[in-house]
Amino acid sequence: AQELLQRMSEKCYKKCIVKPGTTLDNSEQKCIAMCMDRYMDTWNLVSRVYSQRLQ
Amino acid sequence: AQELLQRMSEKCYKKCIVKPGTTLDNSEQKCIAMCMDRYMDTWNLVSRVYSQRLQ
Amino acid sequence: AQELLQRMSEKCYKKCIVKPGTTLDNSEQKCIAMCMDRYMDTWNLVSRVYSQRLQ
Amino acid sequence: SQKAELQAQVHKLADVCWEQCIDRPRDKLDSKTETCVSNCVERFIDTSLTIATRFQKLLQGAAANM
Amino acid sequence: SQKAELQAQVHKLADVCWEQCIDRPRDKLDSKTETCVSNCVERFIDTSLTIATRFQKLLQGAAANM
Amino acid sequence: SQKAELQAQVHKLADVCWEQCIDRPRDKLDSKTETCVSNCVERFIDTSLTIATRFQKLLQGAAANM
Repeated sequence: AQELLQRMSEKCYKKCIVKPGTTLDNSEQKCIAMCMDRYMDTWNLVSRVYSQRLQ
Repeated sequence: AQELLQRMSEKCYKKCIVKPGTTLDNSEQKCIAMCMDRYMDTWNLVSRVYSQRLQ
Repeated sequence: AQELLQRMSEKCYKKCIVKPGTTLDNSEQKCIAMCMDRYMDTWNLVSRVYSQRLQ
Repeated sequence: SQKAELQAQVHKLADVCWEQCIDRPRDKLDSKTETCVSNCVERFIDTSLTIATRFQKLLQGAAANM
Repeated sequence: SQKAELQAQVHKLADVCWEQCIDRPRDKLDSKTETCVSNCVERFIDTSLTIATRFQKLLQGAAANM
Repeated sequence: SQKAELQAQVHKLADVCWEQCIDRPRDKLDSKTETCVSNCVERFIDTSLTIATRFQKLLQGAAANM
């Protein structure tokens, strides 16, 4: 899962932290949580569609 | 050639499939064929210029 | 340092050579030198902040 | 290993389809986005197969001309 | 090795923060840019930790439901 | 191996010069695009050499100050 965590961190940092401040503010934290959930949804869907196609 | 095929697939998908539909339509197929030919032209030219420069 | 040199070359080529000509002109050479110095400043600063955070 | 290669391919596809289909993350993956991701995976595979087949033909053509 | 991993992480962070903070290279790294790079590194680490912690919780929740 | 390294460099250069010179693929690589690709490779190598040389000098300067 290391690779997945690294990719999510980079993608969600880029989506959510437009101008880095001295802390992660509330809206950034919410954005990161939502981004992570959607990235995992996407990853799982990709994995499912790809596996079906391979069969 | 595996690396070349993978890079061409990604580059040409991004160039040719702007909004993915339920099939590859005709214009997308033509775009992929042309994109692939141009990518290989580019790769061969790069390879030639690079080799000459190294000598 | 090989990895650092490669990354700087790519970043600074992209920043400084907008339209590649038959030679590196004066302003491109200055841009590359400046870009390289700033990239190394950035790298050193990142390295310092990251190390402090890890402790 | 083959498993590692499949994983790498899923990571690459998730990356490409995330960039293409998700503009701003929302409360859930709505059906429009799901369709986009699903089509993205299918068309990416089609693109790879088209390219691999055409590449094979080019190699055979080159061999025939030798 | 662990040293190689740290180096790789510094390269990745330098890449991300360079793209985010340096628009046009100047005579020196001015204080505004230094602050941006420094915050970029700190917030990137915060983001990674937030994601790793949340991921851990999801795994535990999934395990509890088995 | 050295051959693998050369191949990797050609892949990287093809990637950079493709992004810089080919906007929309056409029927053939026209002469303007060929010139762009060729100059792109040459100037990229110049950039790498400039940076490697300058880096070497900085290291020597740092060593001299120790």
